[in-house]
Amino acid sequence: MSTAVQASLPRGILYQALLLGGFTLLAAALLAVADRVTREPIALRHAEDLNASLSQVMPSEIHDNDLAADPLTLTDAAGAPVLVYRALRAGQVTGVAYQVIGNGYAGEITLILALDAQGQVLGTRVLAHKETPGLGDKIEAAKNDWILAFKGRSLGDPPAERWGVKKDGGTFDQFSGATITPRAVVRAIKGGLEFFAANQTELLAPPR
Amino acid sequence: MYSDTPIAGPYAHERTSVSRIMVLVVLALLPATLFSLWQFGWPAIFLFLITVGTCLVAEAACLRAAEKPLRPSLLDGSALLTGWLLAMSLPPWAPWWIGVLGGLIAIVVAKQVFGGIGQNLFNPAMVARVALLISFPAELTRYVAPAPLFSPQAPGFGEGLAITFGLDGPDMVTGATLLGQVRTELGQGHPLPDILPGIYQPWSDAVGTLAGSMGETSALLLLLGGLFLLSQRVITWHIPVATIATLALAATLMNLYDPGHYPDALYHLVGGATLLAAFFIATDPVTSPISPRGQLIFGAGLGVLIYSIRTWAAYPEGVAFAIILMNTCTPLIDHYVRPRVYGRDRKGAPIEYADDADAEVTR
Amino acid sequence: MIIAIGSIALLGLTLGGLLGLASRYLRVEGNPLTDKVAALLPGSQCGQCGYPGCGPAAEAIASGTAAVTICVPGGRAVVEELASLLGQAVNLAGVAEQAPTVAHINENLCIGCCKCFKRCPSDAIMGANNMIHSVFADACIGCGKCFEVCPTECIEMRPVAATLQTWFWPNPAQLSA
Amino acid sequence: MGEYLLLILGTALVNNVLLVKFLGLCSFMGVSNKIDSALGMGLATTFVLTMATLAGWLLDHWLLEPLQIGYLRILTFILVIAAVVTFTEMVIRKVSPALYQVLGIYLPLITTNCAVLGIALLTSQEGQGLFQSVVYGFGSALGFTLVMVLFAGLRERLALAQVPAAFAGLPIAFIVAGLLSLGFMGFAGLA
Amino acid sequence: MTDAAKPKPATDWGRITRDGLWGNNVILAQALALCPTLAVTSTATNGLGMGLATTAVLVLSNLLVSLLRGVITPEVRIPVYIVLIATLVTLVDLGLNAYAHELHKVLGLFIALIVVNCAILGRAESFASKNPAAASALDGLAIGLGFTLVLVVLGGVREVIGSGTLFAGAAQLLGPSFGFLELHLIPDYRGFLLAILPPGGFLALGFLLAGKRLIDARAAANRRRQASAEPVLS
Amino acid sequence: MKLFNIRGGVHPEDRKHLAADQAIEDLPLAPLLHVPLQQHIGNAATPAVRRGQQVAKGELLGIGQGPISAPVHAPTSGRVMGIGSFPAHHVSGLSVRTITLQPDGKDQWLEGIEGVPDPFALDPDEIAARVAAAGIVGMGGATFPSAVKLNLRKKYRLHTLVINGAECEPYLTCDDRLMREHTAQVLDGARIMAHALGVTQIIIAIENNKPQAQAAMTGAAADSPAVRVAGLPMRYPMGSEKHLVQTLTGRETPARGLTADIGVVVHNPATAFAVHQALRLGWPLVSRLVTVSGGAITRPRNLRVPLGTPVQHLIDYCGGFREEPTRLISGGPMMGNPLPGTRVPIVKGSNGVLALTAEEVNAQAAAPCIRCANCVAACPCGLLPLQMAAHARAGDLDGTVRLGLMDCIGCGSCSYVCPAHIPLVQFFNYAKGEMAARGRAKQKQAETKRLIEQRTARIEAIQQAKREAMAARKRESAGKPPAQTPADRRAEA
Ligand SMILES: Cc1cc2nc3c(=O)[nH]c(=O)nc-3n(C[C@H](O)[C@H](O)[C@H](O)COP(=O)(O)O)c2cc1C
Ligand SMILES: Cc1cc2nc3c(=O)[nH]c(=O)nc-3n(C[C@H](O)[C@H](O)[C@H](O)COP(=O)(O)O)c2cc1C
Ligand SMILES: Cc1cc2nc3c(=O)[nH]c(=O)nc-3n(C[C@H](O)[C@H](O)[C@H](O)COP(=O)(O)O)c2cc1C
Ligand SMILES: Cc1cc2nc3c(=O)[nH]c(=O)nc-3n(C[C@H](O)[C@H](O)[C@H](O)CO)c2cc1C
Ligand code: SF4
Ligand code: SF4
Ligand code: SF4
Ligand code: SF4
Ligand code: FES
Repeated sequence: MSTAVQASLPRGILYQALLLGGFTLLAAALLAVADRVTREPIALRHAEDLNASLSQVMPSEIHDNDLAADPLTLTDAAGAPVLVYRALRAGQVTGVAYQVIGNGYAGEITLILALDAQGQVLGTRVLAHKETPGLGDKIEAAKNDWILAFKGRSLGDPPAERWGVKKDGGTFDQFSGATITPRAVVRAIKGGLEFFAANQTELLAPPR
Repeated sequence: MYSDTPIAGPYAHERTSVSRIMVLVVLALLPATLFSLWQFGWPAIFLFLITVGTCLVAEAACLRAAEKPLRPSLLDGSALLTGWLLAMSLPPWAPWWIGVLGGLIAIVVAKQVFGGIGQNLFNPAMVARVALLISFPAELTRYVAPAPLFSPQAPGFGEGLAITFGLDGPDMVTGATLLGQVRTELGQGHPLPDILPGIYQPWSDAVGTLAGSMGETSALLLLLGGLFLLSQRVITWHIPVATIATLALAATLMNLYDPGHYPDALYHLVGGATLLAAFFIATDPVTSPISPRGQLIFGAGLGVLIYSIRTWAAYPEGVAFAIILMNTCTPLIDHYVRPRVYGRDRKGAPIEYADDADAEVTR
Repeated sequence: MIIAIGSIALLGLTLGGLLGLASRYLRVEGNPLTDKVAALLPGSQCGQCGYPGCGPAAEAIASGTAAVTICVPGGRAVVEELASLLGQAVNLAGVAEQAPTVAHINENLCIGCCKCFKRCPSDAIMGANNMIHSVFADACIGCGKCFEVCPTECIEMRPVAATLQTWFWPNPAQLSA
Repeated sequence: MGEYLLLILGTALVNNVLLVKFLGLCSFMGVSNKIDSALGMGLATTFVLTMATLAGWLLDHWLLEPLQIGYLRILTFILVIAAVVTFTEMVIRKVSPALYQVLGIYLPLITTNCAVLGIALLTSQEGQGLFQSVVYGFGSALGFTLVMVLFAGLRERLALAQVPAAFAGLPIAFIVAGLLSLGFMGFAGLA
Repeated sequence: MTDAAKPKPATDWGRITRDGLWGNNVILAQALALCPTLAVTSTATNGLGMGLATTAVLVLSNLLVSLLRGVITPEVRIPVYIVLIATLVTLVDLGLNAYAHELHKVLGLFIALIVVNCAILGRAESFASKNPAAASALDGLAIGLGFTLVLVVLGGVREVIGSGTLFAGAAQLLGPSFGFLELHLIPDYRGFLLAILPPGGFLALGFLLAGKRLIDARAAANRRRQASAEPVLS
Repeated sequence: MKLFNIRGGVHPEDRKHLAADQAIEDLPLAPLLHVPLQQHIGNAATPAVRRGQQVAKGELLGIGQGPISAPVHAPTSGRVMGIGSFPAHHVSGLSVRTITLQPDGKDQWLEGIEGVPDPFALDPDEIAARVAAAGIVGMGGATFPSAVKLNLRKKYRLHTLVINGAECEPYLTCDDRLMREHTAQVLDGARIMAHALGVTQIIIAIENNKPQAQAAMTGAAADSPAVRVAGLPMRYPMGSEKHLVQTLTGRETPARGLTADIGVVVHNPATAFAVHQALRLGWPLVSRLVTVSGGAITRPRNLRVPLGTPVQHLIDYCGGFREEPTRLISGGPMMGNPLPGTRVPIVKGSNGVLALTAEEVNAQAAAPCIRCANCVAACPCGLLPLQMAAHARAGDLDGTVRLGLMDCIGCGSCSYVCPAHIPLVQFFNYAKGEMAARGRAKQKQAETKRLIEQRTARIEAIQQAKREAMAARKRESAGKPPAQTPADRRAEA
């Protein structure tokens, strides 16, 4: 009597296992195919994303290369890696772009900063932030022109002690009721400029 | 006299009612309110009237929609008090629509959808305040320095109208509250000793001559009102004492640990809405625990949360959030913390006396 | 790629096997709830719930196919107990609290046919052939079965009258409503 | 140590799974009528979620990445979660029938609780270390339990309140959840 | 599957559709699939995208489960269903990532979570495993559209209150032909942020549910009135 | 004497001045007396007389049934007019079996009634038996047969008898007057009870608003060290025996227990007085003191009332109503109950008849609970009245019980302080009644189940017998041998 149960037991389990295994096999195979098909478009989309944000800060006139291609990896003062995208024209570096991070009111503010070979700001945009909507989010280009004011600035313009918001005796506007966010952005950009100054040679060295 | 449906006793009753309690709370708030209205002038008076008025109208409308009788609920004074406390927690020169929206949120979303007085789980005034704060941070963090009514720098009646109703009024000299300013400066890495002297004297803050919402100004008058409520036995000491003691303790400990970054206890007590919360808001009976021990836990939790949010979170003042968060805990506290039932031990088992061998004879 | 697919399939195979094993070892025999539910039901087998008796009703309730509110004679109390046993929240507003009734036989009309006697599930009716029958009120569960069969319609279902011992204060919530 | 404490604080309070990340809401609404069942559900989820983040990390680093088959992540994760849940059930039943009484009925529900898969996927997305992942999962689960229990308390009181008919039951529960989440916004920036 | 469990001939198309869209709506009536509902509805467009993606998965999973119902044993049915659904979802995920990238970015994690969207497994269990393929597919479609409907309404409400627009970004997400959907209702609107923040999601859904209650109650009252009026008419 | 604190309680206006200075008066006989057969907790008495029978004062009218019951006696001499249903002294307005007596005006005691010269020489059992025969029940309101309490010594080790002269209910002054005017008799009754209980220590506990009673008792007890008089602080419900004992001893009575669990038995002064009369004079309980008071009564009085006297008769004697009362109450305003009318008779447990004005009652429409927790602070039993009421309102009686419904003494402190005027006590009364009804239903269900099973078994047995008979008949007609038993079969194999 008990043997009957034991006899049916392994068979049942084997069937379950094969059933689930079979389905997983089919599923995995199907997905592998789908992955093959979509891998390329997805990679393309990601590249487009990157290009889109880079092209916002990097004027198209100054380069003839694919900005996203062949980025350079450096380390900043704190030892963290920095991915640098380079604009090339005729093999010469005409501009660089990299991310800088500021410490805003509610968390990190991630910006992309593009400089020309002289260290002048070509453009900067906020990629991600957690600032208060309605207060700190005026740093987004879509909401306010404030961020455009950095264009053309460099480490010496304004002079270092005026690289701050007006409230701290600096050059740049703050928003009424929200000083922390602009202050953080100004600081981050200033930091980015200093990074450029410190690593100028590597940055501008033409790629091999 | 001999009704068919018998009504059980007792057939005597203390001379008390819900509206009497609410009136006492209003009385206790009156000195601080009048003082603040005087401090902030016409715009504050307009905002106050708008907020309270909206609350009353919203209450009436909801009662009408729910087909409930208007008079008992409208006259019990709870909507008045909600509007009053909401107005006291807003920047005094906020535009009119802040008051209207706040009143609607407080009465409709936080009170009437729950079924009206006594049924709500969260403090309506604080829900409205928090909802406004996260929706309109700019309007809710714009404060003005006091300019007593009829003083030269105070806006006149017409100017007041313009400020509240957003006509082309004079440019406001806006500033942040004490807590806001200190948080900003600390965030900049300035140590406290550099910050405080210019902007803070315990005495002026206690009297109430700093920028802030109406309920943040005069700590002394609020304390007076709170003591009045205690004396009238409208509230018990447990929540205010526990709140104040915990906040003071936390502040003192952190201040001892690093005086450069953490202000002392007095700063936390007179600054911000601590006293308003401790005596008038945390004690809202509907949303606080019912047992004395539960109330102590509630107050202590409130103190810890107020301190933590003020010190480490993104907002300079944490009273409203802390109140809502502790309101959340109230049912749990009431569930787990109950008075000991007569004749039972804390676990609910009947008491047994160890020495009762002699009291109970062999069975 | 083959390796990838293969390893995932293997994962599925293994898990499938294990799940099969698990389900084999963890099979629940019968529904232990049924007995608990049956214990709570009145047991009068009256069929007012639409099931042939309390046993099938208990099975249906335990397996979730019947609502906890089906048993009419059980009233609110049974509904509440069932709900708490099954961890359900029920809206008791829908469960009308039936006033309990007991059967009463009009002695002038009774012809002693014994039909009610045979139907009564709780032996609450006393009598013999061609004798006037009477109801032992303490044992009558008010199921109304005798009421249905009496050829002379001499049985009346009377609400149980309150006495000083059974009277209690009305629910104030219902008074105000 | 302090870093992990902050991580727990951050996942439990600041970025609460239920109130901020919006994961696991169906069990949140479904099993929060009673404080005791909410607590049971919370504890069971805590266990499974912690195990799932662990298993997810291992799968990610030992199987998916070496073989470069990230696109099979969802498939493998969900399989493993289903298995973890079933085995948890089996083990608890064998080892401690008493605990099974408490947690048993909630375990099957967890398979379809998207907090488990969601958190496992999130940690794998953030590329944290093993221990960090597990702490992340544990902290999230703690936040889940906390909010479940608080919400159950509120709902127990709601059950006694005289809520208007149009709002009684689920609608008011959602409104309460909204206000609860409003309160939790106060934790923003804490960690 | 034994004979006893043969599907009931419940292919009442109208009823399936009505139930899925309104009467037995996943969100409003069953309170399932809540996570995506709240997480992605800060705009109507997002809601629409999520709803359509889920609908696709629902229809396919219902169809497949129904077709396979003879093969699958009860012991492993849940894992098998999950594998099925996971596969479909991954396909949708890959597809969106490749061909509707913007939408993919917004919906993010929640595409993956369609797997555990309780509604899908729920329909597989309670409907597809007992009914023929066509009915199952229709059920999936009805349920999915009901879900989409609520998502769009909820997203719309939150969007209008929160930022004063409707279907913002529709062109970007769904293709230029959807541009006509975009509306800027209130030009100088300040934005009532609460509505698009997490608490606003819960609150809006709460009020939406209450709204459904009121509509149902009114419909029931109407029906009663008609029923009582009929004898007089006839 | 050192006193201990109790939790909660309230301070209602005592309004004792209305009747406190009115000396006890004998109420003249009413034209008809209605003596209910149930005036106590327990089984009703059964009639011992017939219609038309002439009875003497003190003659047995009804015989107590079982251990928890009490007999009733004729309050005066006269003729039994009938035995039937008559409105009971009870809120419900229901009727109860009542003996109607027409006094002959002679008020003649039954021949041969006489007391015991030295009760202290009697066996405790004998004292209890006499108390039982005299129909004495607790006069403090509970109307529990006193003899049962006197027998507690058999199960508990007792050390103290407390005479509960708290009289913490507003308006009521009859215990006060009794202790002032019949000091010696009350003390004697207490000593007899102490003897019966086998305890030496007697504490006479009197609230501080009755200084004359305290003084009288102290004077009378001066010579006996075993008797002490305790002055209680004024706080309602000081008279609740569990709280009284806690005040005196610092010990709480265990839940669901008796004060006897901690060695104390509590009796009312009127009970002591009745015991004195029963033992010294042989008189059964046929009259009691009733305070007639309240703002709507023209002349508040303390009356000695023959049991069975209609309430209307008392009111008329006190000059009728000064104004139409809002409430007509039996007992005190806190724990008393409304009377269904003025026809109902005075019974053993009636210590007061109050006609209260609207101003005194201060009733208002109930508003929603604002959770002010006044009720929690007022509850002397540590309960959460608002929660219990909310559960009862929501129909969750089990929740109410879990919160301690059965530990509620129904004192009304919670309702008294509730600013929302919620009828909390009524919720609890309803819930307690409903729980009791459910208990009865359950009992009945169990009983029915048993009956049904019996019936099923019986029917099965009958059918079995029929089948066997049928089989037997078949066999006989077929002429086959009887069926084999299994044993036979085995033997064959
Ligand atoms: C709810 C809330 C949100 C805030 N959000 C921001 C923000 O996003 N950016 C910011 O700089 N300050 C923010 N603040 C900080 C205050 O506005 C602070 O007072 C201000 O930054 C100080 O600047 P001020 O010197 O211009 O007043 C916020 C404050 C509150 C209460
Ligand atoms: C503002 C205030 C603070 C008090 N603080 C305390 C205290 O910390 N501890 C204390 O035992 N009593 C304190 N009291 C005295 C209380 O009123 C008293 O202890 C209370 O009445 C005891 O009653 P309870 O046991 O019901 O709480 C305080 C009173 C007031 C008005
Ligand atoms: C709230 C409450 C108040 C009471 N007040 C008195 C009282 O004032 N005097 C009294 O004799 N009994 C009072 N009782 C009844 C006593 O608890 C107890 O039953 C009685 O003293 C026992 O004596 P007896 O059996 O002689 O009546 C009260 C009971 C309760 C529950
Ligand atoms: C001591 C006390 C404090 C109160 N505090 C508040 C409050 O902070 N906010 C509020 O809306 N209502 C308050 N109320 C009024 C009332 O309780 C409130 O409207 C209810 O929450 C509505 O159900 C208070 C009432 C009292 C007696
Ligand atoms: S209605 Fe109740 S008592 Fe009657 S058969 Fe059904 S379950 Fe049994
Ligand atoms: S069925 Fe009717 S007539 Fe027949 S015995 Fe019963 S009561 Fe009498
Ligand atoms: S006293 Fe009345 S209003 Fe106050 S908590 Fe108790 S029941 Fe509620
Ligand atoms: S009636 Fe009951 S609940 Fe109310 S105070 Fe008295 S003991 Fe407490
Ligand atoms: S969708 Fe149901 S739990 Fe997340």
